[in-house]
Amino acid sequence: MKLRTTLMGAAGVLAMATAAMAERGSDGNVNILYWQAVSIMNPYLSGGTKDIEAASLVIEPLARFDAGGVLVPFLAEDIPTVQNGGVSEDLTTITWKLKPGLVWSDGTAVTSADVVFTWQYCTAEGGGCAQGAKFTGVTNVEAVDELTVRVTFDGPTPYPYGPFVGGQSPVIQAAQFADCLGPRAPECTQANTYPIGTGPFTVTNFVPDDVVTLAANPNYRDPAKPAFATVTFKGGGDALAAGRAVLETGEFDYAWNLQLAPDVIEGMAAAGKGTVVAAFGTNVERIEMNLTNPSPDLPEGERATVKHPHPILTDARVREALSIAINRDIIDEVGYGPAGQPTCNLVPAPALYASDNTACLTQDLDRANALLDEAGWVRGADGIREKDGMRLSLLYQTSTNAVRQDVQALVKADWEAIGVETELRNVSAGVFFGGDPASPDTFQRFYADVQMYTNNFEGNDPQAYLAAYACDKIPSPESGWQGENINRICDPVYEAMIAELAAAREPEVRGEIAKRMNDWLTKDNNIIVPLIYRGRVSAHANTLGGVQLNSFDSELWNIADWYRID
Amino acid sequence: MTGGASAPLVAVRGLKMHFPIYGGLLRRRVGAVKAVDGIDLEIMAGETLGLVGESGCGKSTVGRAILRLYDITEGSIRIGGTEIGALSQAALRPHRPQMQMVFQDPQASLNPRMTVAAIIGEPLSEHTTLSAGDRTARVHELMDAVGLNRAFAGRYPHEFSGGQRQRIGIARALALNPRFIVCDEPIAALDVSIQAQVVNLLEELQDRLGLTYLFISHDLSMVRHIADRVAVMYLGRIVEIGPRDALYDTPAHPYTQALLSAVPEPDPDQRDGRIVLTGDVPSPAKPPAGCAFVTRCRHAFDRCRSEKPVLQAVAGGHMAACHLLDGTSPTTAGATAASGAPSSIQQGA
Amino acid sequence: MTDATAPRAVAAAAPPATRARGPWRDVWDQFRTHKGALIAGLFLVAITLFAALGPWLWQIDPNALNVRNKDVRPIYTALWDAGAKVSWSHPLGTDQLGRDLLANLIQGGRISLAVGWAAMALSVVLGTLIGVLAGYFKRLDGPLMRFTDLMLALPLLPLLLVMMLLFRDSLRAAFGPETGIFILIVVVIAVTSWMHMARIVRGDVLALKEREFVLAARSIGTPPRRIITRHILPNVLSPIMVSATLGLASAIITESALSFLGLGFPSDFPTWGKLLFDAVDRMADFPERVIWPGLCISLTVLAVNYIGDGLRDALDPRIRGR
Amino acid sequence: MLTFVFRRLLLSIPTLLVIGLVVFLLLDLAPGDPLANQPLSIPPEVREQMRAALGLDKPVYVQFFLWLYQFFVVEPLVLIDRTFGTAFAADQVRILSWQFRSPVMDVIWQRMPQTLWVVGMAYLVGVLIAIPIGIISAVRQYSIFDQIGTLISMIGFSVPTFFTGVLLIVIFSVNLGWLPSIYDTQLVVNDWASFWQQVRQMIMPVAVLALFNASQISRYMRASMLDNLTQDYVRTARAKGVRENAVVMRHVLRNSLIPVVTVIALGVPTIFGGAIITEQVFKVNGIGQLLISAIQNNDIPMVQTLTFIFAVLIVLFNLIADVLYGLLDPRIRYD
Repeated sequence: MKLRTTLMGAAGVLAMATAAMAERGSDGNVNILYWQAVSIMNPYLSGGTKDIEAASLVIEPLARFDAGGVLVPFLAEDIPTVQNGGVSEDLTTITWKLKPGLVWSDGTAVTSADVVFTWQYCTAEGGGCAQGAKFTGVTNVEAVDELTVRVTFDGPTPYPYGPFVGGQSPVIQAAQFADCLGPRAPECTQANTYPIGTGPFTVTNFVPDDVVTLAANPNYRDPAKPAFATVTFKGGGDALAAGRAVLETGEFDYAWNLQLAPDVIEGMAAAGKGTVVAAFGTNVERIEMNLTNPSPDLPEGERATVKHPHPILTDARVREALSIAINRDIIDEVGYGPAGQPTCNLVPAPALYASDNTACLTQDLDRANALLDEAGWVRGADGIREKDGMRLSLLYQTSTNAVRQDVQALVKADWEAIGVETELRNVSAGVFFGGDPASPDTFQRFYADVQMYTNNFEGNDPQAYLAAYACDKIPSPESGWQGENINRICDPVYEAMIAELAAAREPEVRGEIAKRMNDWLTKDNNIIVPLIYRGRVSAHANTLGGVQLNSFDSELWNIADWYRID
Repeated sequence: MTGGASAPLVAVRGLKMHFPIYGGLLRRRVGAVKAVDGIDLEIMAGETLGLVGESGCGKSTVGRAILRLYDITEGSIRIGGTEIGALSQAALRPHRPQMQMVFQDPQASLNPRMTVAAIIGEPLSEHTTLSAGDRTARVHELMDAVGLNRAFAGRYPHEFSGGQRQRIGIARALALNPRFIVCDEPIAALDVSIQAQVVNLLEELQDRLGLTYLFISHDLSMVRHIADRVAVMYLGRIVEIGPRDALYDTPAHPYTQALLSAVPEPDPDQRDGRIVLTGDVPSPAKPPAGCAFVTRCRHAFDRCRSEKPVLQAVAGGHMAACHLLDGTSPTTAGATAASGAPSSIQQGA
Repeated sequence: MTDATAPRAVAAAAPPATRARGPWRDVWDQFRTHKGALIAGLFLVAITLFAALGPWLWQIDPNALNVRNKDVRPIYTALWDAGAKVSWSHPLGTDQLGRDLLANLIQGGRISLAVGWAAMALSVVLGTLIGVLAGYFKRLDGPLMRFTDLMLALPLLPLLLVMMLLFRDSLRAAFGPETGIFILIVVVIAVTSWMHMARIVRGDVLALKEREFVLAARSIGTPPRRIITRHILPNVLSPIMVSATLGLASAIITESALSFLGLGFPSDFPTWGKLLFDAVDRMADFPERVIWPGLCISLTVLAVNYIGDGLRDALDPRIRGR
Repeated sequence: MLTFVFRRLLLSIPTLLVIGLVVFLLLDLAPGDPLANQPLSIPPEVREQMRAALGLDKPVYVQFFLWLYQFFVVEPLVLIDRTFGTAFAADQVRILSWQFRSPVMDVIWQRMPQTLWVVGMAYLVGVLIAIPIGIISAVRQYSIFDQIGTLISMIGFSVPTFFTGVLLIVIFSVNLGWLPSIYDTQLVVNDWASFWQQVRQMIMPVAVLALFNASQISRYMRASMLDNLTQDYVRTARAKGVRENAVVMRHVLRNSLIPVVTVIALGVPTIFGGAIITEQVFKVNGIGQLLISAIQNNDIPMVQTLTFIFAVLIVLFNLIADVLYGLLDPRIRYD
């Protein structure tokens, strides 16, 4: 309740600010530029951020996370909790109440049947729903009455805010998607590109992978919003061009996700046409250590599997040395600037779960050298350490991306300073993150000694995220190289903590366990070496007001409140 | 390799060269251009056989087929006693030195990017193991032989006049001491003033080196000048063959008669006897069923339309393929034809 | 026995002794008269030496980072901007990680030139070979040209990915990471760029093989392989030269595009193309970072083009005589 | 000649089928995954279900035959339905893109206009510039004009479009503010103002591409002209007293055009292939951008269809080049 009221207050202030000067559609057109173009308006068929965020203009969930990661009701009256009785005492059900009087953009009423249908749609056999994970553990969704819907889980669920929460899980109209269940889902092109929604805008023209034009929803629940009559949602190009169009030429009002080196963004912002905004969610750029041996000399099928422990990296002292040899400040300065801060944590937020671990923040080459000496790695003639005739040489791979290649160069220099030879490799992102079981270059295969990328968790609960490092989630030839335990961690101590977290109910206890797990993975064992806590960086024109960058939900979550500053 | 007058150096029997025609969507073979359709020839060592005929009658094809620049359809070719008609191109290689060719267009037949020395030396480097020095010496020798200044050995064809280029071509043909040379219209592309020079050169070389020529030309007077015997071709076949004087003086075939009548005569009084051929040359893809000349022959009668005439002796070594020469020809037509023939001989004389 | 119509060249009756030299001497004489080609040749030698010997003259490690010394401007910036951050130890400045631009240009030149020449040579060989075979041997024409169509139609990127997938590890094992990737890139660029050349060569060969001098060579008994090398190839030199010149440029550019797609050299391997690509983001603030590698590429290509022009003239006796 | 054309067309069917199959196998073999752009937070089980929904769990030959059927049966039927208002294909599944989940053909159709406008115009402009430059450069070989032309075309060829494009944007959009840096694909030209806007947004991409095309073609043109200018027939024509202009325009040009026409005709399919980098730099979002994004997302139905259409165009323009060859050079016969 407390959370809710503060947020209502904040929203109220915004609402007054805009309502005073605007009525619906009075501010004309707003131009949004996403350098990855929108391909579909249905988040259940594509998990791509660009698609989810474009869809968030039209279709809405029961509740969203605000910029601080706190839940705000959207279609729901309020956020159900154990305290207000919305969540059952045994934590197996959650009951949502819809706001009364809600209508779809076609004028029909929003009912609990639509919510139930949404669940059926995503869980239908053969539909390939991208948000299936949102509904894991859900055994039933039922309409209690016209405006009340109850979600039942298969067991006590301390964090029941998965289904129908956040941009990934909006409510779709049962009438429109009725014929699109299961295998027929992709064939409903009209429904997938022109969804009927409750959001502030409706699609007027959809050109896949190019541009979406939207107009204010005449039936939006707040009669004064949105201030803009139309939205042009253009896609394509690259981050640099997107930034330039907002910050330098002023052709566009909003540019998404400017993954650029800080000096480049700074240079563009100097033109004075727009503002760069950043928000922090749970993204962490990290280096992951491979605990298994990826040597190409091993037979295919045994390479990078638990059968062969890594000859160098199984030694915790080596891993620690590698971690503390890295100068994270310089990486941040060169590659991220305001969009990042050095971190030692895998779970950087929310505060409840973020550990105070800062051990790695100061580069300590002496200690790193000492650790390697202690581990028996002695410097050879060319300055590279050796042990038993083996050189301390690592293959370091990441996806192709200008900033990552700069970071690779920096890390390589740091590691060479402590006598570690580093071979760099970059793999095209489509292949690296593609998960094709036949490709040797995916991050799941991990045919390298260390690799670097960013991962995060959705929403504000890290349980599933931390539970990924379980023995049974190790990618292997048997599992078709699928699995989230990229580092191939298999430790009973950690397994016990996973079970402990799953059983814990009290937020404080959960936070404490999560911190322990985080520390075990990072500080204690250095299997995961976090580098940078990454924020999202976007830019908006100085004439665009109301932008509140959100890293927990769609960036455009509050577009209904955007307005034009004259 | 017997040589001498008794055994011919070149003997061609039943030579056929058909170029297939493919047609339709499936590219099936729908017919053939019968460029050469069964000819027999013999050329004695040291002799020059002139081969005359209109453009497109297949005379160049005969020359090329005899040298096996084509894979022939049928027939036998013996040169110096060796059968080369069926040899593969690789197996032919050792036989190439004894038979060479002089081409019609001296510009086109010389590679513009090779020096004269390289062009003349190419056959040498292909077929001999001469050292570079010996080869140069031989090239110079050949250049002398054809009347080219040795100093020009390093020059390129475009730096020469047409006549000189033809000399280069002749020198190339001579490089390997061939016994038999096919001269494929060697003077057609040259100025009149130079034609004589080249022909004289060819004759001189023949005398000096004992060469045997197949001299292909449409120029009857030049052939008369150089050839010992002459063969006349029409539409892929030889219609008449014989010693030069006999053939020029008493042409037996109506086609030869027509051809000879068209030769410009120094005496304008004789011009009234000119026989003008009318009608078109039939396509070699679809020759008439009987005598090929039937469509244009002013003596044609029924048998000519159905039966192909074969070469038959007119006089010693003089043969022609015409039904008019047959005793069995219809009396009336035969009479006019028989009377016609001598009259044309009169005209031609 | 002299011709009445001897052209001026012969009528001038050149003294016999002057022609007793090798044809290559002629070629060189003609080449020397082509000023552009001569300057281009000198430039090419210079830039090759610059790349080859540079590391001994300019002993900064191109990969040495010095973040505190980043974004140094070239020394000449001081001429008009007294406040610019310049340093004699980095005459062309440094990049955003403090890597020396001059050292990178030298190192990049080694790789770019090597890749450019090798890929161009391989693609010229492939294109010429296939073009000549298809043009000369009627039986091979259909299959080879359909194969060319296939190669033209294949989407490049998946092809590259598949080649990387199939051969990267074995090449890396056989030749080490650097040479392995070099061979792979050269081969990849070559096998995806020979098709146009093959078509052009084939067209020329088709016309050429009907020329009488080819027939003449056959009458001599010259076997096909020597007819091709002696008579056909020299006469298709001109389109090959053009394609080769363009091929060198596109090989250097393609290499940078490969890096951009994550299929090229590892990121700590500078090449001119990659230096140029990386610098585009900061083009307005640090123009030197695009100008220098861009100039290196353009001038090299220009030089090769002039040399090609000069060579073509020099190798064509018809022009040489003029 | 008609049978020649027919025969070649008929022969191209097996060729195209082979190309289609090879491309399909290539795409299947290529690493990458249609789910590569999905966030890492999607767990493996869900990914597996998504793959199954795309039909990825079926064997390759089933996928290939399905595509063949859809391309050669369903899509033509849809076309017939659209034209005549029939409903032959009403319950047939069309080729659906894995990225957009919408019919591939519709997307391609949407992309055509901007690609043809920009890339086609650039090609046209490039050819129109290149031919006179090539002619003048060859006729006045080693003149100032030739030297400058050579310099510009070499720079045009050797400087990548990702650089020239951004350079133009920095100059004309950022600093001068004259031209838009982002192409509006939805612009409807219906009056002078919108026509002017269309022209303005086309100037930069067309200039970048045209420079590149012109560089290439003018080189071929020049080389071909030079080759012909030294031929004997030119000397003969001059000797006959034909005016120099007529020699060049009537005799040399016609013969020189033969190889150049091949180069030009063979380049036409690349128009439909789009210009990947230029389209990306200026956000034209044409076929090139569609292809590259489909490849990066392993959208096999889209890549396969685009590549196949591209292959058809290549085969077709090869044929056109050959026919043109014959028209320009009567010595070449069709057999």
